Amino acid sequence: MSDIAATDYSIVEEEPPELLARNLRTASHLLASATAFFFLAFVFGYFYLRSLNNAGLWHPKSVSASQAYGAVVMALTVASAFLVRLGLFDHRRGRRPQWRVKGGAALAAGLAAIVLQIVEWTQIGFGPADGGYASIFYGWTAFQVLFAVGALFWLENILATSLRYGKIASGAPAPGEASGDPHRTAHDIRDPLSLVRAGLEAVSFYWAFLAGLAVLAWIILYLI
Amino acid sequence: MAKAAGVVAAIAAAGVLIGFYISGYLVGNTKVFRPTAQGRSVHLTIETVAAVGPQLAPHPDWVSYLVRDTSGHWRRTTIWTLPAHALVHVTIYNFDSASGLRNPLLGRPTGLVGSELVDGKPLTVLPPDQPSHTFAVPELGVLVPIAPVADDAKNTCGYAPCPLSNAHRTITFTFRTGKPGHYRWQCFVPCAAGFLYGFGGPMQTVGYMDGFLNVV
Amino acid sequence: MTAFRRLIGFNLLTAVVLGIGGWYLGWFIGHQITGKSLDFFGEIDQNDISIFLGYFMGVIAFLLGLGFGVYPWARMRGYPPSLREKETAGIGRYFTLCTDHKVVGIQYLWGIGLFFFVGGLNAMFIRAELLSPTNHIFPPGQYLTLVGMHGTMMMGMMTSGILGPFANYVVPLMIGARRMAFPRIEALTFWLLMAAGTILVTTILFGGFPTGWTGYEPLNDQANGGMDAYIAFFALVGISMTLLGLNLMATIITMRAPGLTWSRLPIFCWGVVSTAILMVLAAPVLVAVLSMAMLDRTGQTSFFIASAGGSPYLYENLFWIFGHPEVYILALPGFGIVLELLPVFSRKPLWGYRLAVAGLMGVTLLSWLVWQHHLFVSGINSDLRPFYMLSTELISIPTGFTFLCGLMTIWRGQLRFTVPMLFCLAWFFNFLIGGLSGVFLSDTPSDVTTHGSFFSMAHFHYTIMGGLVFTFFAAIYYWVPKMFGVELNELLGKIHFWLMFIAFNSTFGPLFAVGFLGQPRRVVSYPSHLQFLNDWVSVSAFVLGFSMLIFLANLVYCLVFARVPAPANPWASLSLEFQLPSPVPVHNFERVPVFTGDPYGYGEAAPPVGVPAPSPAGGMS
Amino acid sequence: MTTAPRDGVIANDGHGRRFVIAFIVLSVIATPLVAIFVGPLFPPGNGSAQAHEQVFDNTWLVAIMTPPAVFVVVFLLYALVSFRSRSAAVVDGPPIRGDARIQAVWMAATGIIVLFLAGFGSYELVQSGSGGGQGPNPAFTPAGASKAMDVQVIAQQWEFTYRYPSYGGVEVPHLVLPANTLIRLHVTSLDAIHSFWAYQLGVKADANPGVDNVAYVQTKGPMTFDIHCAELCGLWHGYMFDTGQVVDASRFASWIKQQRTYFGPVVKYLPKYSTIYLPDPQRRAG
Repeated sequence: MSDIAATDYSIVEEEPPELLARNLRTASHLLASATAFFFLAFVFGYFYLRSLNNAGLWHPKSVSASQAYGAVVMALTVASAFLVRLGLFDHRRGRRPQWRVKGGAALAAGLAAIVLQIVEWTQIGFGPADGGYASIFYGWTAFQVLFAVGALFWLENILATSLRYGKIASGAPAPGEASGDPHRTAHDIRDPLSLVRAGLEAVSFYWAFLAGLAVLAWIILYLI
Repeated sequence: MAKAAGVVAAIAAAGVLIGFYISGYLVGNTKVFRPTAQGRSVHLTIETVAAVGPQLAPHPDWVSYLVRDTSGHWRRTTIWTLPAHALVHVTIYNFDSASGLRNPLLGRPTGLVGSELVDGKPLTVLPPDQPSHTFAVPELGVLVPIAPVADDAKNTCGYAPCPLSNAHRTITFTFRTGKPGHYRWQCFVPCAAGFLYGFGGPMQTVGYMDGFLNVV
Repeated sequence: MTAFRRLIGFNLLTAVVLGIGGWYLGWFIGHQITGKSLDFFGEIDQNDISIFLGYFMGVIAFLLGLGFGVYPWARMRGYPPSLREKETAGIGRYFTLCTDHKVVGIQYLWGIGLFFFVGGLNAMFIRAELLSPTNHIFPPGQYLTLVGMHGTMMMGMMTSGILGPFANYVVPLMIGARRMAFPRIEALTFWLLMAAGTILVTTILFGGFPTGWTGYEPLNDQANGGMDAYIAFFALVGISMTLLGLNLMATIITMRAPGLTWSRLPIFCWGVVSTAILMVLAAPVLVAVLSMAMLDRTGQTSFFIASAGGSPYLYENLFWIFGHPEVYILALPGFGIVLELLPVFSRKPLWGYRLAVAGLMGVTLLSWLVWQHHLFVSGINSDLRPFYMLSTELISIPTGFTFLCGLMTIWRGQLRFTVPMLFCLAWFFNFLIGGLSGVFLSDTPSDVTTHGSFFSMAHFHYTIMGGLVFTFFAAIYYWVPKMFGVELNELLGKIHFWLMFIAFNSTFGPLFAVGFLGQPRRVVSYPSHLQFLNDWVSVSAFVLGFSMLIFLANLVYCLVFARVPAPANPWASLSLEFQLPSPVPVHNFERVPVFTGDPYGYGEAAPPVGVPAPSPAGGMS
Repeated sequence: MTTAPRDGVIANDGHGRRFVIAFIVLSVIATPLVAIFVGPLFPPGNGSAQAHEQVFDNTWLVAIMTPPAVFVVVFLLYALVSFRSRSAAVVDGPPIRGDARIQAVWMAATGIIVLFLAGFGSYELVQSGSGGGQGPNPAFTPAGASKAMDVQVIAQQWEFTYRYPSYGGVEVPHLVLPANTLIRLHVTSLDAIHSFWAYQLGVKADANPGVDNVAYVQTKGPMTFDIHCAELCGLWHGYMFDTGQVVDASRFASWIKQQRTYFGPVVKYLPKYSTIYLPDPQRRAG
């Protein structure tokens, strides 16, 4: 196959600036759908194994999850999602320093939830081998943590961009700063701040969705 | 010309890769063992060991059957060629302790000519907590539970091959091979420790606890 | 010096080296976590944690070696992203992270093709073994591994068989976009798939796996270390599928050119949308259920062990909640291809566009409601069987829409029997047989006999091979001249088609009879009175395999030796991708096209298709 | 839906009429032929009431599916011959974009066929359960099910064994059933998933660990039947087959007596008869 020589980029129109926001919004919705179906398997497993109660080992008496840890982990996740949402409102109103504070607090709350979840596993008094409920409990919380790590990484990216360009009113980095190639400047995002808003909208939706799942996990694993 | 050479090289490389790939699937075969027959009568001497050892297999901790070849060496092969309609006199030296049956029915010897002898005494049924293995050829109706070495026995065998000076039980029996065919034999005792239901690893790999009788 | 620099940069070579290193690191760490001293796996020389850690760290290292770490690292430090990477770097861009959707499409074509042939090779071995009613070539455990490898490789890899190469390549061209919505994720889906395929091949090093492509528990838990390769493979494929579907959906939703309304969208794009919906929603269920299986094998959980509070039914249910949408993930792109190509070669507009879309969407919806028809004799929910029987048979209504639209499109057309057209027409015949035989499986009383027999195996080969692989080849013959700018030989193509079509029917037709006569699936030994039929099938299968060699010969001959340049629009198609020069310029469109109609205006006075105002972009060589 | 001209308006040259006539004539000829000559060839024969029902069911299915198959094949053949392009240059066909009437007829026809198939299959299923495994609480039982004889099928890697709870719970390695009796098979497993397939009896029921999967079968006269495992269960799946027998009542009585004598010594070791057994999983635990 013959190689294509470099196209003259200057003749290529620029993409409409709102395209990235639309892409990210669509992607966050689709990602939330995929995540929902992922955890649906655990919800299904919970009720299915509970209804079968094979060998009487669905939920032996000795197995009980810590109410305190569960509630705190759930509350921290919800608080984190709420802070991100508040930060988004700040960003929409142009209060960028306030958003950065709230974003940082949300990141801290989310990390605290993850750490507490890990502490809970070590303190809980039963292991994954102790029947159906224990299996679901460990599987579900483990993947909850994994997804939370991913969402927090995304949040951190946006926060980092926001901090890096915090001092300027409209961010215009030096040409080629992102790609490290001054000849491909046409493909840098010219205005990183527009990126922050688009990413923030998306991550706020997704993180709120994960917080909703955390509430669901709390209800199913701890309450009923 | 360079193009043609490139294509030929690519075909050769693909051939080598495919050959390598096929060989990956063929390595599981063990060599066929053919005991010497006297007319319509064959003697087989087998031992069952708790751990096959690093000399004989890539999985030293797996349980296994071994067969004694004509020169008196223990070999790890479970594919045996036997004459049709012949009497097979089998001696099994068991060096393994009890694993226990999941289905107690399989403690009743069936399909034999005469009865199963454990250390010379006839056996009617082996209680389900006792068998360490069974020798079973379902298509011929042959089922032989194998009595265990006591847990507190001294001088137990570590890695195979196990000499007869180690603690062992001797099981002897005779069965008839029937018409020519390709019969599988296996162990029914969940003896593959560490696998779910005791039935993974050596229980699901030909060359350890499973094999074929090629009746010709 | 520059050549050396190129070798040590982010490319496939670095990735493979790092991947192997990562594998050993994971293997080592796994043994540190669960060494024999911990008595965790004390009695067996098999350490599943090591194998899984090896695979996952190997994949991560492999991706880092390809350059996937650069972007997250930059974003972590707050740098804004560059939209694209390595679009114009010569031949090397095919061996690294490249974000040009056309390069990814071609990468997919070769990558998927490679594993398709590995899967096909397994089928040849299976049929060689079944030449005789007793076991004679492969030991029974290795035979089961071959069966599982064939099924898993085909199901896992060919899921992206059309969406990977062709949707990635042509969807942006069809909808007038310059790129995919998420170019890096697009590249990620491809390289994940390649890592996954390699992992599956390594199963043989750990004793293979005995479960077939379904991986039923508790056999799954019982199996040798090779099972871990299956789980890692399918989980990675699931992640790749989710991301591929997500990316394609986002692209079609957000990046359509002005004027390209939903009712003007080419029908192939509708096929992609319907498939992508299923991919985004079904594949995560697969990843979840395999994660549970992995936890059962490594983490002591008991999701699927009845004696310990779990249930094998949980696996069966979750697997088929994914598994039935999965078979439509395989079939729907084929529907899209057939409906897309028939108007071109019948010289008529697509008949009943809305009905065709309704058919695709109807299948998408109904495919969620049928999974228990795989479990009609498993002993669950016997009172729900009439419902699942009904929902399964209801799927034939939207499938019938596709048939009607296809058939009515060729009615009164000016049919040109080109190679892609022949493959599309064969689809009607194959899918007809596949669909009608499916009725026997959906009807519970009849399913009692046919379930788990060679009948069901013949049925899904008619739908998947007849439905997907035939359209896969239709797409290859149709779009390769556009993708490579080189014509394929028509005579060799026709020989390939006829040999493949006849051998295919001669292979799988008799298997219906074999199943009806009582041969269960996945057996290494069968009753001797079935030997004649099995031998017939085996010989036909070898001819089928040979027809693939003719295809390969055609490909090599045309792409390496003949290199006849293809015209920009060899089929006189009105579709947008054929209005562009071959090969397509890097950024596809100099100006964003504006649509005024759909691309099916054959025979209409003023073709209502929105051809962009393209002067073929300058600077092309 | 569409405003394009209808098929007939373009050219009323009789293609449509010729095809419809060919389709109707061929369907009318082929359907009874298929039902009469192909139907009885269908498995699994006449070994039991359930097998007989399945043959009846299969015959109906293939008869119903004949007209759609004829439709597509005749349509394709007709179109490929009549509408092939005869010119070397690319010529466009008529721009027909749809026809609401044809669509409506098609939807109605496929809908009726599908609903009939589902209704027919449900009717056949509800009557007797059709020999399939129905789990611990069968929804569809044949008449007289309360008096059925219980036989337990125990699957294990890699052999089926059978227990007769009404004969002292004796367990035997081969299956023998009395003739002209309604049998309730309780299929269960001790390890992986298997599937008990008694081919000539028209019975298939998955054997799951910890599950009592019930299938009914009404035996007819004396016969032998093949038993296969129909669910991949590991290494010897392909060798997990056996032959069973249906014998008349007196022979069955003497056979079971003989078995109770032979397996007498082992009966005391068997666990108490239960519809399920939950063996120790022997996990790879520390």
